[in-house]
Amino acid sequence: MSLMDILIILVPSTLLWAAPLVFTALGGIFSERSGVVNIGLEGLMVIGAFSAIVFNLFTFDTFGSATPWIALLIAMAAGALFSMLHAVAAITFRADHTVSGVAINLLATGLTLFLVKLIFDKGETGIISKGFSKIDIPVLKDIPVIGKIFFQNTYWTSFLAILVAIIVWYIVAKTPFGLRLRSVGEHPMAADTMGINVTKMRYYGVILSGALGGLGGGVYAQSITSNFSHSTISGQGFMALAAMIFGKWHPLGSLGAAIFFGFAQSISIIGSSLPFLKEIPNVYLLIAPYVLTILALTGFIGRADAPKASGTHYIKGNR
Amino acid sequence: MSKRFKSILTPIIAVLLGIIVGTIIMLVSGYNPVAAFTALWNGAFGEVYYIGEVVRQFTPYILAGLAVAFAFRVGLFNIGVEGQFLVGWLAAVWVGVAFDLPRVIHLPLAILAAIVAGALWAFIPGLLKARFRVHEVIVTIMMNYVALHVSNYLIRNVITNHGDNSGPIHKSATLRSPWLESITDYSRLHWGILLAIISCFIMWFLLERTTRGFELRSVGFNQHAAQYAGMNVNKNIILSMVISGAFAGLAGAMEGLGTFEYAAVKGGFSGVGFDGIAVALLGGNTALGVFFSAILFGVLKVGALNMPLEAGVPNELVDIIIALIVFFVASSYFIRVFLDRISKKEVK
Amino acid sequence: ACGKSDNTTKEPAKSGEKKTDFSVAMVTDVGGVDDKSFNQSAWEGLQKFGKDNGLTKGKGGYDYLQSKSDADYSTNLNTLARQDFDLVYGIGFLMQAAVEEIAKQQKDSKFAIIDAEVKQPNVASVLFKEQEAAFLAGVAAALQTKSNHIGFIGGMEIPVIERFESGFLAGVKAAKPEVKVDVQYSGAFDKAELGQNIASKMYSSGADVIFHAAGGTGNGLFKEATDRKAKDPSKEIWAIGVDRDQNDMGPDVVLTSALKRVDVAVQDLSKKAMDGNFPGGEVALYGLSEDGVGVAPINAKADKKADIEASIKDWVEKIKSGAVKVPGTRDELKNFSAK
Amino acid sequence: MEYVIEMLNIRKEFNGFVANDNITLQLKKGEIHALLGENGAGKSTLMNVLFGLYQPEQGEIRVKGKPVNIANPNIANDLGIGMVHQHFMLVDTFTVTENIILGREITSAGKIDIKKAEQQVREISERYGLAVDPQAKISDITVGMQQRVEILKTLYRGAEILIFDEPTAVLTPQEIKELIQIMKTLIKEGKSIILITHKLKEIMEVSDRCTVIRKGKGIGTVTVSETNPNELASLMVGREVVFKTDKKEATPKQEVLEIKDLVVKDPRGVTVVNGLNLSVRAGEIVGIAGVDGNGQSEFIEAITGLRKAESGSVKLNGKELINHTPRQITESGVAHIPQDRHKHGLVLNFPIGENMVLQTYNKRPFSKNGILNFSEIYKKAKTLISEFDVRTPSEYTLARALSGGNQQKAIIGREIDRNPDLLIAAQPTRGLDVGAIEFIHKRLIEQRDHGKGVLLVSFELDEIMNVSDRIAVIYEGRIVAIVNPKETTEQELGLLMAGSNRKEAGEQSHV
Ligand SMILES: Nc1ncnc2c1ncn2[C@@H]1O[C@H](COP(=O)(O)OP(=O)(O)OP(=O)(O)O)[C@@H](O)[C@H]1O
Ligand SMILES: Nc1ncnc2c1ncn2[C@@H]1O[C@H](COP(=O)(O)OP(=O)(O)OP(=O)(O)O)[C@@H](O)[C@H]1O
Ligand SMILES: [Mg+2]
Ligand SMILES: [Mg+2]
Repeated sequence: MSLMDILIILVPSTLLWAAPLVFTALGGIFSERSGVVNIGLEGLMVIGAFSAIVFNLFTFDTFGSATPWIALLIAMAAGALFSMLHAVAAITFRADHTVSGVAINLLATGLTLFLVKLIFDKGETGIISKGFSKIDIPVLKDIPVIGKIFFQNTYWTSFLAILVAIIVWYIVAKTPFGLRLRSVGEHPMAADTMGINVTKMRYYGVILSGALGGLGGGVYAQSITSNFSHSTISGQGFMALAAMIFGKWHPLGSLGAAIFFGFAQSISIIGSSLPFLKEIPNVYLLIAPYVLTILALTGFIGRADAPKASGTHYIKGNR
Repeated sequence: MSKRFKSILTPIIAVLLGIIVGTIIMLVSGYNPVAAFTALWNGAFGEVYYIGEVVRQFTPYILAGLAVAFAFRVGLFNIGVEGQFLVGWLAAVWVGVAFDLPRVIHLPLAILAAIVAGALWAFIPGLLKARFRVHEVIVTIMMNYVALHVSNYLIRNVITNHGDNSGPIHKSATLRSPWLESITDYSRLHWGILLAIISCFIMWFLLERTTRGFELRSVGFNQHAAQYAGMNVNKNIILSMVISGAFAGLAGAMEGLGTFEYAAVKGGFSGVGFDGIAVALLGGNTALGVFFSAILFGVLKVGALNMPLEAGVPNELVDIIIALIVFFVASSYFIRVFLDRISKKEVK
Repeated sequence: ACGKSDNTTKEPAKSGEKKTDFSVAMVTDVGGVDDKSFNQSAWEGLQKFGKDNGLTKGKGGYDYLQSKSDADYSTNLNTLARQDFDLVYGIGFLMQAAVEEIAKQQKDSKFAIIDAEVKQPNVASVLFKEQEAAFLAGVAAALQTKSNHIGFIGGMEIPVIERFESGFLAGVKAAKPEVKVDVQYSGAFDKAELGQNIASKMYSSGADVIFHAAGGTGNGLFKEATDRKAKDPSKEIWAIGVDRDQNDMGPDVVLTSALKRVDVAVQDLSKKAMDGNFPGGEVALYGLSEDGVGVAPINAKADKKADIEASIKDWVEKIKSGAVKVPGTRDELKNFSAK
Repeated sequence: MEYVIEMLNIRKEFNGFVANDNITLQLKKGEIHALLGENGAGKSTLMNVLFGLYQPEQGEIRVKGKPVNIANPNIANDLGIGMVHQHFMLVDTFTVTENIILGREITSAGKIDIKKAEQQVREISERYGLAVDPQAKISDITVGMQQRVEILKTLYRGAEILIFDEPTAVLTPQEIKELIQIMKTLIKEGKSIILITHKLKEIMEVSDRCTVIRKGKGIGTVTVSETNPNELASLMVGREVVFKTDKKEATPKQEVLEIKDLVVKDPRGVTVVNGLNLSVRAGEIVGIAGVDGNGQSEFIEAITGLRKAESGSVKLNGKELINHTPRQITESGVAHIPQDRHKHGLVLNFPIGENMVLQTYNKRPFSKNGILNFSEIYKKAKTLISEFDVRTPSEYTLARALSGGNQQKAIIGREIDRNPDLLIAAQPTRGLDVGAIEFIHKRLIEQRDHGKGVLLVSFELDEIMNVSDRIAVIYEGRIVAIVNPKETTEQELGLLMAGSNRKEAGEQSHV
């Protein structure tokens, strides 16, 4: 395979794989930047995947080819709604954020499978007839070299992910909302003295994480598995969490980290076809993405600091 | 109401609330809650066989819970218990199949192998955290996947010749005993439960009673103060991961030498390591708490298997109830506020 | 869905009349009865058997228990045996050890294991010659390919999948020796994104037919194939399913599927057991001759449909007659020659 | 008489503990009104009530005669009340401008218009003489500048009434002077100020009237020009207070600590200690005077093993200790009262008793064969608690629950009890009331009299002048002068700390 061939395969699949992680990691950023640790991302993806697939299955006849996109909105709404549980527990009821996040993960898996059995009377849903499929981006696809690598045989959702990452960066870094959100995650009492409603901001943060986590799940299910079962979301939420930390709680950093994960995954698959890698045992290729990540972290990324107040409760009048 | 009484009452109320909400869910979705809970009860305590299975089930939960809890107490989040558990399982079975030794040597050796394997697997994230300040959460997540693939590879290519199962361990390495089987009507109950109980004691003693535990707790609460006090922060970080991994590896031995007596290639994670997170958190990261929350988990998980057959209720319902219990325990602040109100009224 | 727990016992069976007090149940692995693969197939067989013989779902009729982890197999098998089901199936090679153990304890119960062998007097082992189905799939693939380049995606490297791989490669070699086959294992049965990734790579590098034996990972193959076809309908893009007819996964791209008729085997064995001919201690081998494996109908959109069907018919004869012995391992494959 | 603020009969409880009991405070327009009281008297609580952070159980607040209900800081802001908190309310990772505009951002098209905001910050800072760099990150600027940011925050919101809660506790003499200047400017601009401070001298210098509270109760309001520090102090404490700590002449003996050419970098890699030389003898107190940020923290961290030194030599009783571990250094006879008691000094989640053995937990009798002996540990804790007058419900109380002064006493007790050859005390009295300060100074001198070497780092010139036997002035990471406290003046020290050389300083201060 020539380098060009490799890139043509590598880039779209990297982005396809990365997109759900990007959305979810961005969700994690909203939550953690507001000071609420969210290890429930996995569960939020489960909810998103479930609701997107169920909605898609039931309304395809009504909405036709717009179904997957509407299903994404539904997934976001479902994720947002579900994340309220985490918000109520972690913010209002002062639950340990990690415990509440674990509960979210357990609850999401249990509840969705329970509902699948209730709705479909079996353990998994059917296949959706329309998900996100391969496209060539008009105009851009004709750019020499670049067009072929980046804009052909790719997915709208990949570009949506990049776009959303930029938007989230803009919101977090440039708008009053972002400034307030970050202040609440760094020093809630300071924010309070400046008249910012800490509780409200944290609710926003968590709910946005739910919406984006749901979006991530919806994108994953509709662009990769096409159905929902117990194995649809199996660890992607934790990978997104890792991407968020890897990206140092920065939207563009997390975008990069998720793309790195996708890249490592894809390269390990391509690897088996490369002449010089052909002979090595499969297991090395299977573990390559994870080992590469560890090496990357150790080598150049090093320490990352979470928002200072993340994981803490803000109780008015306490110091 | 005394403070102590309240702190006991709080988790009980959380469990009740979980069950109540679970009941509501069943009613709403048209299932019969009485039948479901009866089935659950029968599935966990109905016969001595099931009691044996419940104990068998919560044995690794205790150890996985201790593993998570131990790291937590030193300020580290070990999501990698699953991976350490898998390598522990494999190491124990490997020793179990590869050697043929007298039981007094073979069994301890196999257990030791599991402990060492788990400890080594956790040593890596510990070292990276201490040395390079790499976030342990990412590394342990990645190490889980590596453990899964590497142990599958070893089973296929090293322990067997392209087989998918190590084959049973030698009887000299098993934790099971005919006597335990006979009193529990052939359940897979094994002596590992004693090791788990001893481990609870070790965790408590180590953390609360030894100078090493004092250091570990200090590092967990305030690294700067620990450094100021002359403690070696990095060494303690690594040590805590290693001890945590050792518990996880021992949990793997419970499966490899007790429940299964073999190791097979796996398509995915066993879930024990992740359940360990919930067990630890539910148990407040203390040894005694972990012990009780593991029992609760074991009862619910084993009992749930009986629900579809006896009551026609999907066993996911139990997952929901477990989640709700964790949730309510986490949110026990509002339960405490509620209890405070009641006790204030009592005074008036 | 109200009163679920009731209708299992109270409602009388609709189809068939209750002729017997025979009861039968199965334990699924973690995939559950709807894994679109052999668990589902087994359950379909059991349901059909039940209806044919007037049994009701539930205790004393036919039922299943789903395992939520590997540790549950044993408990579930035991529970069913204790509930006095006459025959209890363990579905999948993962359950081998558990079936063996429980069979030793519950000597009065009958057990059957699918996809593995357990040497106990009260256990019947059901094995399939997956290689024969895969062989036919290989023939179909070889005849359909235009680029003379096809792919195989395996789940985990375990003996069953090795049988699929070997049979498939043998079939390709027998039909068209010059065809190149890419073989890649994803290492998992539940990672659709890996399936999609591998499929994408294979198609991009020129393959036009891909066969998967990878469970849920295969979902990714169908997704990729359907996408490519939708984008450029003129392109030759085919996928081959496994275990059951997977045509529903992509009506435009599924060429055929290598069938593993667990349902047939389950019905057959249950019938035998009911009639008192339980083959305890034996291995029941289901191949082409027993109708235990086969291929699904060739997709009508395939231009080579007729050729393929003819050729398959041919090979089926040869295999049934014993003239051709399909290799089940890589070693056998090395020495395989169709002539 | 026009009052801009009237707090009448305010009562505030925390879970049954009465922090403010029927306190009245009236602020006239254009005055600086001091609020005086011991640690824990309830000053911050009263001000937090005024600022809307706490709701009083009883009492009335009037602003310009009108009764108001200040439910949250936003309302306080709208009423023109601004507060500079005792513990700064700044987000470290934000810039100066971001901190100032937080909550009242200037936007254009939904985006923060940072240029315009910076311009506004510049304008306000020029108008009131509050020099800041609008683009600097909070974590990169000095404490003094951080405080100016706090003041700017209130001015940016148009505050007419400013509350300063212990603003000078963390400032250097120069910065204090500047702050006083700023306060005077603010008054000229028509603002009114409530000033909380423990420093009577400051009250005498700037304020018009002073309200004294003791143990949550209002004692009364006095006009400053009609009173004196002694009267204020006894009003506050309820007894006579001695100011100047009595001490005998020092009798220094052999050298305990000898530092040569010490070089240390800060976390960002900037060399902040740059060839420092110093020696401390047994039986003397050497005070390090200097403006914050001249390498004091890094210097102390390096000689206690908390930070790596680049080069140089640190000898204790002739033994080289440079870059040894904190434990080796502690065990060679160095005790350290750290600058930040919460960060380094205590494990706040441990009982105060266990904090008492933070370095010695592994020694007999507290530990035997690796196992802790809690009865010995708590026995020791009990003795230290009574010996050092640590006010705590019991030795099992979490360190977190103790007040700052009592936490500090516990640390000092622990360190002195280890019977070190050298006692390093960094900012030992920061934020403490006069009673506690008096106690700590006595202890330091007592150590000296027992023949220990004491190294004292403080930003409080008073403290340095009162306690030290020799004063070493640190400037840009070097000791630039050693002076005798009896032969120098505050002015001279101030100039030396600002970098002028000895001779100039001497001349200027005598002009
Ligand atoms: N959030 C709170 N919860 C409970 N009690 C509190 C709280 N804040 C203050 N207190 C109590 O109120 C008393 C007054 O505290 P406050 O902070 O007002 O004192 P202060 O006069 O400002 O002391 P300092 O000079 O140390 O700043 C304290 O002694 C403490 O016991
Ligand atoms: N959340 C709280 N709950 C109960 N008591 C509190 C709380 N916060 C503070 N206190 C009490 O307030 C008292 C004084 O605390 P505070 O922090 O004001 O002391 P301080 O002398 O001002 O300390 P520092 O020098 O650190 O500012 C302590 O006795 C403590 O018990
Ligand atoms: Mg105060
Ligand atoms: Mg104070």
